[in-house]
Amino acid sequence: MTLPLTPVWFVALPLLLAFASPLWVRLRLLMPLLVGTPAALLLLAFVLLPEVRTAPLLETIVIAPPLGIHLQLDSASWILVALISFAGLLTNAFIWLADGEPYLRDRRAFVFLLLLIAGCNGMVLTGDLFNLYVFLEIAGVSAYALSALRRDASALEAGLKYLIIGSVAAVFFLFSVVLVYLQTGQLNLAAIAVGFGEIPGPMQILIGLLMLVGLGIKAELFPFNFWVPDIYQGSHPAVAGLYSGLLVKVFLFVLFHLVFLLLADPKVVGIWLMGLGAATMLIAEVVALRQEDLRRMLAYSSLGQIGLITLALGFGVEATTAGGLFHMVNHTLVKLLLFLTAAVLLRSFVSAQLADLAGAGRARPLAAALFVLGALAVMGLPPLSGFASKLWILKGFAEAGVFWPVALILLAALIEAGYYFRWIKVLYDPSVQLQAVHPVGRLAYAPMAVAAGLIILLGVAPFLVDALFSEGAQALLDRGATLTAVLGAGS
Amino acid sequence: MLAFLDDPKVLHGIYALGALTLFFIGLYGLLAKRHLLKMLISIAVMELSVYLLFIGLATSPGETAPILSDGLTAFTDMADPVPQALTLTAIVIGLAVLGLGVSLAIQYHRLTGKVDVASMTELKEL
Amino acid sequence: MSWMLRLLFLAVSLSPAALLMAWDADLSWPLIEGVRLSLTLTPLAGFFLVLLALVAPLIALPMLRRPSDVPSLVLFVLLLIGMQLLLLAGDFVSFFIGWEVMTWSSYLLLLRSPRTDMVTSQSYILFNLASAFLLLAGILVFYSVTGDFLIRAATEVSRPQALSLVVLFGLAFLIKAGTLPLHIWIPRSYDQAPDLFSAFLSGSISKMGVYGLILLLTLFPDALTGFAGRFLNGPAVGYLLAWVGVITSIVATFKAISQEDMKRLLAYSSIAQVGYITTAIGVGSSLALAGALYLALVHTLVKVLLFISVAGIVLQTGQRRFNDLGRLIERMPISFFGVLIGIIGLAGMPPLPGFAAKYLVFVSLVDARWLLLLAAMILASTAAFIYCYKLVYAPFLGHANSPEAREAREAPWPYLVPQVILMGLLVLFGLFPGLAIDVLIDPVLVGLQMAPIGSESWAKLSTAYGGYDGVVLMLVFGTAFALVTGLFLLLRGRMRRAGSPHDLSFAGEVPTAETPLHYGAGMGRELRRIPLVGWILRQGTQGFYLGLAGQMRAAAALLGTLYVGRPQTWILIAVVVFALSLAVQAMMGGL
Amino acid sequence: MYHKTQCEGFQCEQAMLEVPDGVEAVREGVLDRLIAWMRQKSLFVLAYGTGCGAIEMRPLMTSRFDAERFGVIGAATPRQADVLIISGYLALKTLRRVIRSYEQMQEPKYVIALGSCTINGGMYWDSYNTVKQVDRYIPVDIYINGCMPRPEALIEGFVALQARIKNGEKGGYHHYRENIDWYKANQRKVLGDQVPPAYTYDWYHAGDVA
Amino acid sequence: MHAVVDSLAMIAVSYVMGFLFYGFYRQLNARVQRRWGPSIWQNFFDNMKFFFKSETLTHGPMFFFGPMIIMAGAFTTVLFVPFLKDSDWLQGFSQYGNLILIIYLLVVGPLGNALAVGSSGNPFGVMGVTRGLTRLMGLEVPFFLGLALVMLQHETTSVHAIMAAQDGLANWGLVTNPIAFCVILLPFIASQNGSPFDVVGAPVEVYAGPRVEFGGRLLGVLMTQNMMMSIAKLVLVVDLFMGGATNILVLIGKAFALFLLTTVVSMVFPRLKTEQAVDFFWKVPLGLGVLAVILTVWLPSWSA
Repeated sequence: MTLPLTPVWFVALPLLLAFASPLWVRLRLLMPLLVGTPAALLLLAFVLLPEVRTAPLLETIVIAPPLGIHLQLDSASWILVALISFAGLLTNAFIWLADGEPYLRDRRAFVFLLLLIAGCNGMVLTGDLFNLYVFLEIAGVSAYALSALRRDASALEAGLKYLIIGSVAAVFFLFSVVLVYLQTGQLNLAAIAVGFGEIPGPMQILIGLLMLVGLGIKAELFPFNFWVPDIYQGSHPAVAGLYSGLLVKVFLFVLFHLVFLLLADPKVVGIWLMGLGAATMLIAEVVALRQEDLRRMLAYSSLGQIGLITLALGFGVEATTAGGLFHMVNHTLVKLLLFLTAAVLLRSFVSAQLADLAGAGRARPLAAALFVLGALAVMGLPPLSGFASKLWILKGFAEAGVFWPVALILLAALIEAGYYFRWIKVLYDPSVQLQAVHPVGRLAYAPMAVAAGLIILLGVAPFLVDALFSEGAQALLDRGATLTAVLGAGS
Repeated sequence: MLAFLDDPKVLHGIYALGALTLFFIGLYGLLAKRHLLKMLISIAVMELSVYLLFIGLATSPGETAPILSDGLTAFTDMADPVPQALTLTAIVIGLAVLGLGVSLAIQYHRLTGKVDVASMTELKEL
Repeated sequence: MSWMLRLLFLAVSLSPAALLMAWDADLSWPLIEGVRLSLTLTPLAGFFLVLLALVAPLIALPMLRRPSDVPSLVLFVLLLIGMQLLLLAGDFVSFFIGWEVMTWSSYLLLLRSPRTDMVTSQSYILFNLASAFLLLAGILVFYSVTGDFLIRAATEVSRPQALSLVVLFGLAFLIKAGTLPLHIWIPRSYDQAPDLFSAFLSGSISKMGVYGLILLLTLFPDALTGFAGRFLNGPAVGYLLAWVGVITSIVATFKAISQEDMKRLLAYSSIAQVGYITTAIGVGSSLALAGALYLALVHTLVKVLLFISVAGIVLQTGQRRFNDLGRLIERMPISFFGVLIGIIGLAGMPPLPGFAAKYLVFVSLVDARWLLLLAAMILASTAAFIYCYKLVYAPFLGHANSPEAREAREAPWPYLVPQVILMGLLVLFGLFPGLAIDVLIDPVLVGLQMAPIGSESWAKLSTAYGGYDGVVLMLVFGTAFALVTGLFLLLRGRMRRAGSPHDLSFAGEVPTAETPLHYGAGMGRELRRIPLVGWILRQGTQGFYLGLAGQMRAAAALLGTLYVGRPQTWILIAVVVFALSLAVQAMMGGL
Repeated sequence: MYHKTQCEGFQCEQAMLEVPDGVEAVREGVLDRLIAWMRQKSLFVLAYGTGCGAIEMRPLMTSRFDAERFGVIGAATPRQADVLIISGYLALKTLRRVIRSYEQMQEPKYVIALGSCTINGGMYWDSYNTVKQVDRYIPVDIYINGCMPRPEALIEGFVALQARIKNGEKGGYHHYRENIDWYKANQRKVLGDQVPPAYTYDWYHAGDVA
Repeated sequence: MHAVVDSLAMIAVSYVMGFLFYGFYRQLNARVQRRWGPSIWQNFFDNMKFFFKSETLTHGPMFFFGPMIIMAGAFTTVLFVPFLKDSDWLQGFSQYGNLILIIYLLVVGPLGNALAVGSSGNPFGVMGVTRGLTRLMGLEVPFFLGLALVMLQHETTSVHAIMAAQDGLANWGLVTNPIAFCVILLPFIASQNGSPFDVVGAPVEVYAGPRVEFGGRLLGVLMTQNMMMSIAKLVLVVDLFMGGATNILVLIGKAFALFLLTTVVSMVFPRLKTEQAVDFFWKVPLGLGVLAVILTVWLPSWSA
């Protein structure tokens, strides 16, 4: 039996494996499969890559026309899918190899992690608005549950808060889906895109704002992102790394995918999104200056980077979009690295407070060194990967002759340096002799080392992958091509 | 007397009004109540209002249920089946979320003895 | 660490020299779409590469002394790579990459010192990153004007563009060079950095700001004259820059005089020296640029020499404050000569090359008719004698003030070899002031399309305003010295060595070990009584920057309150924002 | 503290104190004579105002007496001085400083003792804390007696000193060096452990004060 | 050979001029104070007396070499100042030097000596050095500004060229650039250790001073260099402002006239504290210098 290699596996495989989890427990395959699934998906992504680069892959699982699940794998969504698989792989490998908290290694965690991957893949791939909602909720539910896995007061609090705010977001998003369907009678994104222009203006605005609130809460944009630090602080750092590295990226992608697809002229919305992005970035970076908890600090830093990506994507020029996509990848790598470092430090010293980590650099030299590497990369310092993408974004702005985002990005980077270097300094505080409380296995560093290696590799040789991002940006921006591909040349 | 209700516009108006009222009731509950379960219920109410709106506005008076049985073989004069299918799905999802939420709330209550969202202060800035 | 690795490290430290000798091609390396890194060696960069090639192995050698700090060595290698990239850059992206690698690796090296505190490290990295980001902003403006990243003269820029470019680049390089009022990160970090790394910071890294400033002149050949025309016989914008430089020198010099710590003194002296260089760059003529380059050369040699000597002292005594040292001349004679030669070079005394450099700058100032500037520069460079004297007196002369100073031993040989080499180089350049002109500086000037200074022979420094002959000067001085000493020894009579350091004419009193005889840290304190100096010493910019940091933290606290509310608050804000934007849209769209 | 000894004043050890004058010239040659001549033309004075004689020394430099025409001029520190003037009674506390200053002067050096107090204690002859005979502690080349001697007398003393220098006579400093043990013993007798360290005479190791 | 003889002659001339001028100064001073004063040779005797002290104390090698450096500096300075114009003699090595070099050479020696002072370990000596350096910081600014005006006037730093441009009384710097002369006059007096500004050396009265530990032959060396250095500075100012001299008598005459001027000025003023002196230099002579710059540089440039 040969299985056709189609995009549907990105959703189907994790779902299937997740639901068959009792079997894996019995077969003692839980951990290998936890790592193996994203690895297989990553492999699949690379197998599909040549095909995707020639033309977007479309797949429709017909239930009954017009009902059906449309999956669309183009160059842009390929980046996200590969990223999701890779991030899942790293986090899961860390969970396996670090041999740490048992609650992350049992069946529930397995199910939720795979569901999260499936949901994210689904969101990215789907060409159907309602399916988008469904996958959004799948990813959401698994995320709420992952937050609360530890089942102590803070984890439950994080889970509950996340659930409340996430549900509100989902309601708003569902509202907009309903309105879209009522207005156009279509759920296929391409079909909606064709009809969207005919919706009356006020309704367009209403739909747009509902979507913005719904996805904005999920994608952590400024006036809707106040929940983020609490959740990141309450969750296990590895899980928080998944949120920051994976979930938010997917929502951002969805947001911009919708913007670029539905609107004939994305510039109208783009300027507002850029404003939101700039506000997100600056406010988060400023607030991060005072954070004393490593996880909260990383949460704010994550917000700042999200703002930057929003700023870049909102501009809607190929260079900034490609840079933005590239930055998504880089930020995912970096945040995974940083959150996994945080996990190691948290386990070693039982606390993630600044005061308790003073001098950790000598007790855990490798973790601290990786933290430094991650910090340098997140600030976009060459020769690490953050620089290449930031340069790309900035270059895009410079080409267009728009300089206020450049100034804001650089200012934000400076503020960011203000707190990251404060942490680095404290980690290497020479006056404190810190002893690690719990041991951390050497293998735990393997996924971090992979991330670090990629950060360096992508920083030194970004030309290896830059074509991918250019193509991705073109795919994302080229509304006509997508419509043609989905609906056929006639429409 | 109620014939004016057969006018789709009026009916849709009433549906929309009702759904929105429900939505705002839910929103009010969400914003004003501090009990965790009440908040979850409010969210459920909000979701419900959206379902209601969807079903209500997608159906016009005179349409039958979109069920292919009893000799009906064509989709004529049937309500649009898609919203109903979607709503069913959404209800399932909503239920799942609600269930998760309630279970978390119960666990939280068992662990800390608190049900007040305002007293959830484990996570905060220093 | 095995000897293999040590050897490897030394080999890496020699890489700038190897690069200088072996470089003959242009390298190119794609980065991302539309950005190619290209490496090439211009004469100007070559000059600074020579400085780096001189300094790097000399600092690497003592760094290898056991027990060596492996992370430091790795970071030093990274730093060297970054600086070489910066110097070889043919385009702005590689320039920036080099700049940033230099910044963060030097920051991490700074952290290797146990003395670095939070304020120091933060001010170091924030100022340097601010410089880097200003540079990046400038690069992007440049890119938007010219359409690529190549470093070349920008000809078709409009005035506002050129102005913004010059301001952005200029600020970036002035921060790195540490001119007033952007200098505040320098004294702290030079003071608290690892002792050997301080030498590199002052000797090489600060020169990168100078390199940038000179590069700026090549980017905009009319940068100095283009905006406000000429003032007297020089560019008007340059006049402002020159005043900035000279005021930097004056203030830093007086601050240096009032320091109580060797490394802080040297740090302020670095600021002052770079201030001279800035002044010379402001003049912008061929003579002045030659002077600036010459000053950069001398300052590099001198500061590395001084910092290594000081590092040796700190290593052997564990003391760095003037009050805790003294009378090391008998204990550490070679270090003493290191510092002595160093301060002679620093003070710009003939016959060492510091004089040649200052001579060129003075002459260029006369040539530009900027006499007030000349007077101000003379003030700074004469006041510098006081701290130079303090630097040699307080550790080496006077009285030993701590048990460590009393029992110190000469610094180990890895510290002495670089000192001896540097002393030799300084004397060589002093003997042959034309050597540096002919070999190092004229190629740069030619590369910048300026008139070369030229020299009839290596021994002579000659300008249109006259010159001098280093060999004759040194010969006359040496002969006179030998003659005087010989004649003196011919005289009859007994030379008697004082029986004790306390055998002093002390108004009939008998000083003992308890008597405060060492006039170390207090030296120069009475300068405060001079109204102008007192006023200068009372000023400071630290308050401003601390205030800025405080305001940032207050803003962080204020905005942070948004993120600590209840879920209801978040939802309420979201709903209100939603409603408001709907309302705004409604009003704007006439819904 | 002052230790009273059996033998006090100029009764005892007379031989030690007597400097044979005029017979022992240091070296005789043209150069030596030239040097001696120039030496006597230039006398830098360290004026130690120990007592009331200080008042009489000051007018020496004024227009009225104008010692500068003899080449006599003040010196700031003992290192530069040729002549030490002890102007009046010498308390024990001052003696210590005087010895110290004297030892710091560079040879050839001369001492002029001013006033009766330096010769025999003068009006302080029975004071518990003054030195009666200065020349027991440091060698005196010229005594100028009187209580107090006028500046004219001081000039007279200078001229006499110049004459001795010109003749190439051995100065008191030779005597001090040759009899350092005796001087140091005397100093120790009155000063006890307050004797200033003899840095200048580093070859002198007698006793425990070196 | 010529160079050697010439150099020795220059050193001799400056030494003889030095002690004679200062002998004269002491006499004149005495006469002003209605005394007879010493003979004109008195400085020579003093100097020789010190040279023939039979004992000299040192505080280590550096203490010994300090006076040697300052003496070598004085010799070098003298040799780099051209004494005569249009002559083969008394030129030394002046064609290898320039005005700025000479000004710096004037400082080399004292700094070398400062090392010896520091090495003596006497805090009073070091205080004196600091005072000297402080005064130098004060006086150098207007002094150099005045000389810069001269350099600018002749567009060269070569003393030879400046001298050559001043043939005839009408072309003397004193006549063509009087304001520059006024600017340098007071700093020049200070650099000669003249009276209102002489607290540094404080020959007799103040214990603290750079020479507190020097005695014997080393002090003799210091005296000698001081006299020679003074002559070098006098000759330099003569070269710059009074057209130089064509023969030795003219040189002595002009230098003597200048010396008389500075002596007369310095004789009637009481002493200033160092800080007061510095403040004074930065107000009066420097203010005058700024005025001179405005008048002679800025105004012509703007009116042109």
